[in-house]
Amino acid sequence: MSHLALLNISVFSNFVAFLLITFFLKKKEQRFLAAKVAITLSGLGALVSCVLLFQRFHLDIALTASVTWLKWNTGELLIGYYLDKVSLMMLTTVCVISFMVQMYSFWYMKDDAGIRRYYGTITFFSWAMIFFVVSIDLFGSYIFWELLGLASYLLIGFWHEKPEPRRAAIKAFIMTRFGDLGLLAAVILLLVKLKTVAIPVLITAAGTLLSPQEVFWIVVLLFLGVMGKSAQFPLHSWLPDAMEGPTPVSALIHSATMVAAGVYLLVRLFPLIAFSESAMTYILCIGALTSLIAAVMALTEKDMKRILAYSTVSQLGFMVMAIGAGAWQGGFFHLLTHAFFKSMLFLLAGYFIHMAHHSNDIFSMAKVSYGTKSKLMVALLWVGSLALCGLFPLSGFLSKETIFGSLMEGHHYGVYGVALLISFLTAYYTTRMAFIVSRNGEVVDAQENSLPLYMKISVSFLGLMTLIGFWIFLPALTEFFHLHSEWHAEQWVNFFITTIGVVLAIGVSYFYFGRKQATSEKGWVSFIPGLSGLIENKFFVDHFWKWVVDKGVYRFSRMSFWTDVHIINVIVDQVGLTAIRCGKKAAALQMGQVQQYIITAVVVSLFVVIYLIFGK
Amino acid sequence: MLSLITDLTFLFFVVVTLGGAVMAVGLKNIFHNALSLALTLFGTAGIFIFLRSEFVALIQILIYAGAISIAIIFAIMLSPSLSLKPSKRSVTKILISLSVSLLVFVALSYIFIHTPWVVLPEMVGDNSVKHIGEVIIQRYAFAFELISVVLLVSILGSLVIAQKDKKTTIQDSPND
Amino acid sequence: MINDITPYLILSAALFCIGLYGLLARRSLIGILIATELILNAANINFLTFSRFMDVDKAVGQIFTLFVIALAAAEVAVGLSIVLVVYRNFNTINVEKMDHLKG
Amino acid sequence: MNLPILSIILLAPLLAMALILFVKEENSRLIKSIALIGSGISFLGSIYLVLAYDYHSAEFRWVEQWFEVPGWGIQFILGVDGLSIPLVLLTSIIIFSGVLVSQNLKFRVKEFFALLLLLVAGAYGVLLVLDLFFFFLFYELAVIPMFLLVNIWGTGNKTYAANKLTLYLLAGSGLVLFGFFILYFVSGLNTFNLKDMLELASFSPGMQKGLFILFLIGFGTLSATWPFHTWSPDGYASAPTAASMLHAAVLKTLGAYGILRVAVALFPEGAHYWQWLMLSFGVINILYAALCVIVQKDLKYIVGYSCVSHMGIVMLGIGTLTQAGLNGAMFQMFSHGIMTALLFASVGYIYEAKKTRNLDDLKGLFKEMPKASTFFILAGLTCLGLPGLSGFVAEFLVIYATFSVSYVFGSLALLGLVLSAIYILRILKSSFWGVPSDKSTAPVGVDHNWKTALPQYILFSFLLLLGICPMILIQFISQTSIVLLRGY
Amino acid sequence: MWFYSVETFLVLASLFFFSWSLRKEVHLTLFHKLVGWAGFLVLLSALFSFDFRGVFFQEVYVMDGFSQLMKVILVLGYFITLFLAQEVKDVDGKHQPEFYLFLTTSTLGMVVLVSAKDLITLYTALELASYSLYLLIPMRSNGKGSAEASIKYILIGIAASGIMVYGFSLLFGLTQTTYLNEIAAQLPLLYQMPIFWVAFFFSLAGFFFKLSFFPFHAWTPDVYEAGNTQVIGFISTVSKIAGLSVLIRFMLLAGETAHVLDDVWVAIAIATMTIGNLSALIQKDLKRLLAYSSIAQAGYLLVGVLCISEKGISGAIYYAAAYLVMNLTAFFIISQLSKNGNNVPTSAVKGLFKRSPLLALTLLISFFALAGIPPLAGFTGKWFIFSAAVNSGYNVLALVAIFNSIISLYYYLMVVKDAYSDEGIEAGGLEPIRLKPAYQIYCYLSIAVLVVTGFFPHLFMSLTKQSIAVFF
Repeated sequence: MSHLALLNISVFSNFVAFLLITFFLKKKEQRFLAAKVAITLSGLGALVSCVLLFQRFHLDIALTASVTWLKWNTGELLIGYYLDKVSLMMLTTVCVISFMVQMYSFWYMKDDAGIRRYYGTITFFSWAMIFFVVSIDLFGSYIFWELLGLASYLLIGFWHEKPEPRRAAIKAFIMTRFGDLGLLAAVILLLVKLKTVAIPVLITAAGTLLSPQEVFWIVVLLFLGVMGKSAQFPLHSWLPDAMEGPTPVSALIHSATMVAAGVYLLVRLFPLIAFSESAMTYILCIGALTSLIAAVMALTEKDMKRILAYSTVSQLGFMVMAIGAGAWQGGFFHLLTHAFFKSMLFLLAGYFIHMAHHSNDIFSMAKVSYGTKSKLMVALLWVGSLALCGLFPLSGFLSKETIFGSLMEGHHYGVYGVALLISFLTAYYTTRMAFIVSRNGEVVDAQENSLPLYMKISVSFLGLMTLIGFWIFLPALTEFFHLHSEWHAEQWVNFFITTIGVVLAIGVSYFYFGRKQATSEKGWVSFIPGLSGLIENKFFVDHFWKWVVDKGVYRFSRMSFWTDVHIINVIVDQVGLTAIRCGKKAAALQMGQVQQYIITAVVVSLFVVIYLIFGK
Repeated sequence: MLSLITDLTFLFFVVVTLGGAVMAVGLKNIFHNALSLALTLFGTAGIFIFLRSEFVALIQILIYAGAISIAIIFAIMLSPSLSLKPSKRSVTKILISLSVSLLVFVALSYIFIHTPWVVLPEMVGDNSVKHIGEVIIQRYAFAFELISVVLLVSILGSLVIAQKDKKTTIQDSPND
Repeated sequence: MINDITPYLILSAALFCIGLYGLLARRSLIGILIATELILNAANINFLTFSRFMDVDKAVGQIFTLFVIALAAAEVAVGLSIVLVVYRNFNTINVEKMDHLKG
Repeated sequence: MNLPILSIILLAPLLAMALILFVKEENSRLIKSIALIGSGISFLGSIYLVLAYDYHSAEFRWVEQWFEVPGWGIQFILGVDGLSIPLVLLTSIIIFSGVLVSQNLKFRVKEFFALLLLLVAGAYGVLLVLDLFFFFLFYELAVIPMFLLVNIWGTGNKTYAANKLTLYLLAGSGLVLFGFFILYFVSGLNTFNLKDMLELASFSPGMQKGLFILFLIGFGTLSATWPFHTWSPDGYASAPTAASMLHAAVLKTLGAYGILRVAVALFPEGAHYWQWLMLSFGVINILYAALCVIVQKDLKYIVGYSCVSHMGIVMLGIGTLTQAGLNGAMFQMFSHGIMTALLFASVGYIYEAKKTRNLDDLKGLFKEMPKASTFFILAGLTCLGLPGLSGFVAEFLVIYATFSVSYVFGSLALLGLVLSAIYILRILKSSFWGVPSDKSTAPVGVDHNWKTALPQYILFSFLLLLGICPMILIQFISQTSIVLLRGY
Repeated sequence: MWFYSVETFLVLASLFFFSWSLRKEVHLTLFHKLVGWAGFLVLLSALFSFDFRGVFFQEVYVMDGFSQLMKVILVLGYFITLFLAQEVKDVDGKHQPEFYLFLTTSTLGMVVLVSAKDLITLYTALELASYSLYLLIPMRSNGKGSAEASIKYILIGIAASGIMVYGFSLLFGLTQTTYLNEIAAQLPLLYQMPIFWVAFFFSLAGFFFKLSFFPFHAWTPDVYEAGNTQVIGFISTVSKIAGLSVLIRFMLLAGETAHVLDDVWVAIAIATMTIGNLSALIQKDLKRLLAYSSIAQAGYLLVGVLCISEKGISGAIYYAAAYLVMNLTAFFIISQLSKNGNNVPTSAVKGLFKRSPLLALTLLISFFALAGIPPLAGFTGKWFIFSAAVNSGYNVLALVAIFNSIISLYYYLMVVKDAYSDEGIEAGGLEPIRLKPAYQIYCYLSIAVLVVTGFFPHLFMSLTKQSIAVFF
């Protein structure tokens, strides 16, 4: 089968599932059939994408196929595929993870009434994400970028009976929508300047055609879109609230795919971004700031999903910082590895919440005794957490090492220091969570339902990928990611510094949370004055946005409606009423006296005659 | 001497006309007004003779002074309007109309004096009754017929209106 | 004095203005009718003066006067019958009382 | 065979109306089927036009001339080109779905359909006729039935709304009338024939500036430009569903069509001179009306104001005076028409089911009436410019064109996208998601069966089709916009 | 030639009615049928004599295209009034024949007025027309109302004709002739003399009264309110058009030189329109509303006439014909609404669509036509007049006229709204109106005429163009 056909299958398999679910499997009793159809089709898509990966990875030329979507005298827009190495890898990751998550969510959503609507939206989301990954045209990716926003809105607000998911959904959509304006503005500016926004053109010729000043503005606007979607500093507060949605949703969307889309776009357009130094530093600072703030906020969080959400924001900030510093290969590698272990952690969180009677609080999970917790799940929890910290054998270490390595080579020592601090904090709060959750509580839960096999397979496959997956592909990846097959002095020095940092953090968190008699909740944060208060208010970001919306939007709308009702309408009505008032006066002229009529007639005629005599 | 007498008689007729007119309009009692109207009409008939249209003067006396003023006097006598006490006059209305008419008079006479009339002092052309008859029959025959229709209509109409009995069948919606 | 035109015109203007005054000021209906007679007479004097002094077919001026007299007669007939109707309905012939129709 | 297709499209509604007048009031079934057949014939006619039109030539096609009034330069001449064919199709879609939506009308069915068909005949007339006299004749014919429709079948304080609607629009058309007379006098061709004027007439720059602003304000009142828009929310809030569907979708586009066909085509210098005014009108329209929607509590007012905001996009597109801008404006006219009709249809359906339009006492509609609310949600998504639906394509083209003209206006227009997202989602949050109010108080909304949902299916299918492959419509318009802009 | 002319048939009709008036008791139903047929015969004669041409009685009486066309319009109005006045409820039985006699003599006066080219015939015809109308008003048996209306009508009438005669005498003195065309010929050299302006304006007073232009309009509302509906329909249309045709004839004769009076005509037109439209806004009585609306319509007609261009005057004639049909239909509807001939408040129109759908449709069509809403004849007429005004350069006048017709929309639309809405009336409150078959035919005919001439104006326009072509 030709590569294009394979690509079509992997892209549209989810779309076919979406169509089947929404239009054909409508009856109530068919809802499980719908779920099964969705899983098999996304599985097919994942398989085909893997085949495509193996067949095309070694080829250097990119597969392009496109059709003109819209054409006018000064511009043209295309819809189609542009499959180069970067998008191929991203395609496979997304297909595989979405297949695993859909399999897992069959177990998670079995007793939920809206399972059909859930699978419909999930498949629609996967299709949009996959097409975004491979789309040839920045405009095409903008289209799917918006569809991603819609799908995440529908999924966050899936349980729309409760008010919090509704509020979280609208907050997510508005914030990302605000960000999307930046991306749209960038797309339009590029279109105005270059008459096309096809990515191959952008990567090769764009830098030369545009002035550096223009490139700076385009990249800044582009980055505004990325900030919205990938939850960078000012626009990040929607992601923690998005945890209101079902956990598999967070696993797929808010860890691996959608939030990664922004970073992926930066990676894909790196050649264009590289043209403007000031834009790179701007990205670097925002990335670093986001990563730091998110890490700090995760320190004292009690809700397991929020911890993972903050860690995602922090890791995304980390990748953006890496790209800002020029290490785009490292950033991209970290993106891939992070997708696997973060989605696994979310799925495990789903299991632990399910097991702790639907409460997200890690301390209530801690109360459950070892007997009831499945040994496999706890083991996988530790695998995921250590990968997140970046400990040696796991995939997290590989990608973080590459980033630290290229930072060292680029002599960005300041950035290197910040990265170290972030990895220390990440290791601390992740292992804090792992220690608390895996405590041996005294509550013995009788009905320990044995986990179905497919659920175990899906989670453990992700575990395998974090453990050994990337080691298997390492030889193939080394030349793409400039990894050093044999290590010299720098690599060793780099290795020691990072590992010492991580081990130190694990030790501290063991001291506070790992020991039997450890009872503290906040750990060392309670010693630093004001920090916990700052964390409580989430660095006042939410208050800032609330102030903007209330003071900005609602005040202006009240004002404009007031002008509409009190000024424009009043003028219009007054025009009508003056006519009626003059009517009253004119009618009052008719006093009914005949002689009055004749007098007025004669006087008027006299005036006319006098005017005529003297006028002419 | 002869021209003096003609001037005097002319002045006499002018005084009669104007005096009658002023009395016809000024006096309070409606009966006196009607009589002074008749006087004015006789005065104008005299003026007509000076203007060398004797036939018209005759008709004036016969119809105008005779028939019309008598009709007015009949109307006054038949309807008890004599006994009606005249209600108070509104001074403003009189002032306005007086000023308007004086203004018109002054303007008209000023204009008459200053317009260069192309005048032939000696009357030329035939103003005999025969010529009048010829012209009426030839040129204004149609108008002549119309006059008969007008007179028919006015007589018939005044009869119909006068004999209409008092009962009012319908009541319009009060407007105010 | 009788052979130039202006005295006649002045006389007719005077008659016209007196009639106009009567039309505007008199409160009784018959007074108003009388006033219109005066205006028509003023017009007649004008016609005859112009036919006398101007180079015009003499008959035309006189015929016009005759027509005016005839129509004045018709006018008085109609006017008086309507005055009668008014008197029968309003019990007065004061023109200021008739202002029910207004607005 | 050159069958007079244009006159068929124009006469079908008129004949149907005449037929309806002779049918007795009782058999409303017959009346409804006659109305359906009438609008159906025009629908088929317009589809034939769409299929048989070749995109390369931009001059007027299927030109027919019936009669002319000698000496006055008036003649009844029909013709259609790339600009008017999509709008004719739009009108037939809307009237067809409008007639379908009001199938369950019980109250005085005969007059309702007669007036509706008269209104649509007026709309067809404006689009098809090329003579200024008959253009104005049909232009006012399209406004007057709305007065009776609102007065008899309306809700709320309908007399005030109907008076304001009619007198406001006719005051605007008064300006247009005066403009036509000046045009006749100044063009020196001694004819009201628009076709000849487009080819032969040339005007002095001063005259172009004056006439352009006159037509801009005159037609602007109908297409609800900013200071002259207050009639549209009140009018639509009290109008019956089918009437407000037709008026919002078709008549507003007639206003914009008038600006394009008369003002932009004839007065290039005038357009350039007043370009800043059109751009600022457009942007104010978008932002001002979007802000007004946020505080509205009544569903029909919301749709009314959002309709004003979307007409702002059309005005902005025309204001850019570039080919992309004009394409975007014409595309927006089409997509806005269908979208607003869908919004009004679903609001009308919800009103019939729940007997209230106030957001505060509509709760959890999605749970109660899933199908009806999905149509509203989909229309809402088009309204906020979701890609994949036609709203986005038009907004993208217009904002692209505005950016190529001036960055300030472009970025302001961009803000409009966020505002429309805010007000649509606030509506969904407050009355569509969540738990439906307890059964005792509000009547239970019965959901669509396929028959009642047919008009909404038709409307949404066009939105989706144009969203996915917009080239079908763009190729119609691009040729004509080149011709329209030849003077620039 | 003379036998088949309109004048003779009118005289015959008046003799016919006169013979009926001599009878002691009048068999009403038979009489009313004959009335319709008499009117129809006169209309036939007018149509037949449409292409008579000739000058009689030493150029005093002329029959040219213009006069014959106006005669057809006037007699059409006369026929419609007779046809619709078959059961006049508010004039008591035994005076019915006189009622129709005076209508006929009034039409005879107006017909002669149209063809008269000489002051004396003009004056006599005008007086004949006016006196017959003065007598028709008091025949309505509603006591105070009709008495007051008739005295007002006659007082202002004789005042105006008095001033007019005085004006004629001055005109006679200035131009030494009574022929209109000779007067018109001497116009250019008369302008320097102030006396001419006095003479000219005084002699126009009579026609201003007939046309109810601005200074002499005050009588119209009071007389229309209290007069008999059919007579008021006749006065508002036929007598107004007669006055208009004299004005047009004088304008045609004067030609370009009449432009010197432009700003006076423009001022009068604007004043007439605005006062008519504004005061109509708040009227409560339908007839009084139509009175003010007819004042406004006279203003529009003057706009057409004062352009003194071929377009303007043919447009004015077209609009006059359309106005005739519209106004007569409107008054016909009022006569059907009022039970025994009494006045009808605007609220009486409520729920008319239930009482009689056909009458409601006729009301809609005639009121929309009066408002100038397409596709009816009213709109097309206004289009011709306003475009002629802009063509001759009166832009401000056209703009004022357009906004006047927009103001007028309000009161026309409110009446139509009341006709078609039925809230505020309890269910049983409306008894249906039975229309006689003849009246139903009239309703269909009038709707058809208004719509067809509105949409296809070229049929009538070619006639008007020929009739005044000789003058341009």
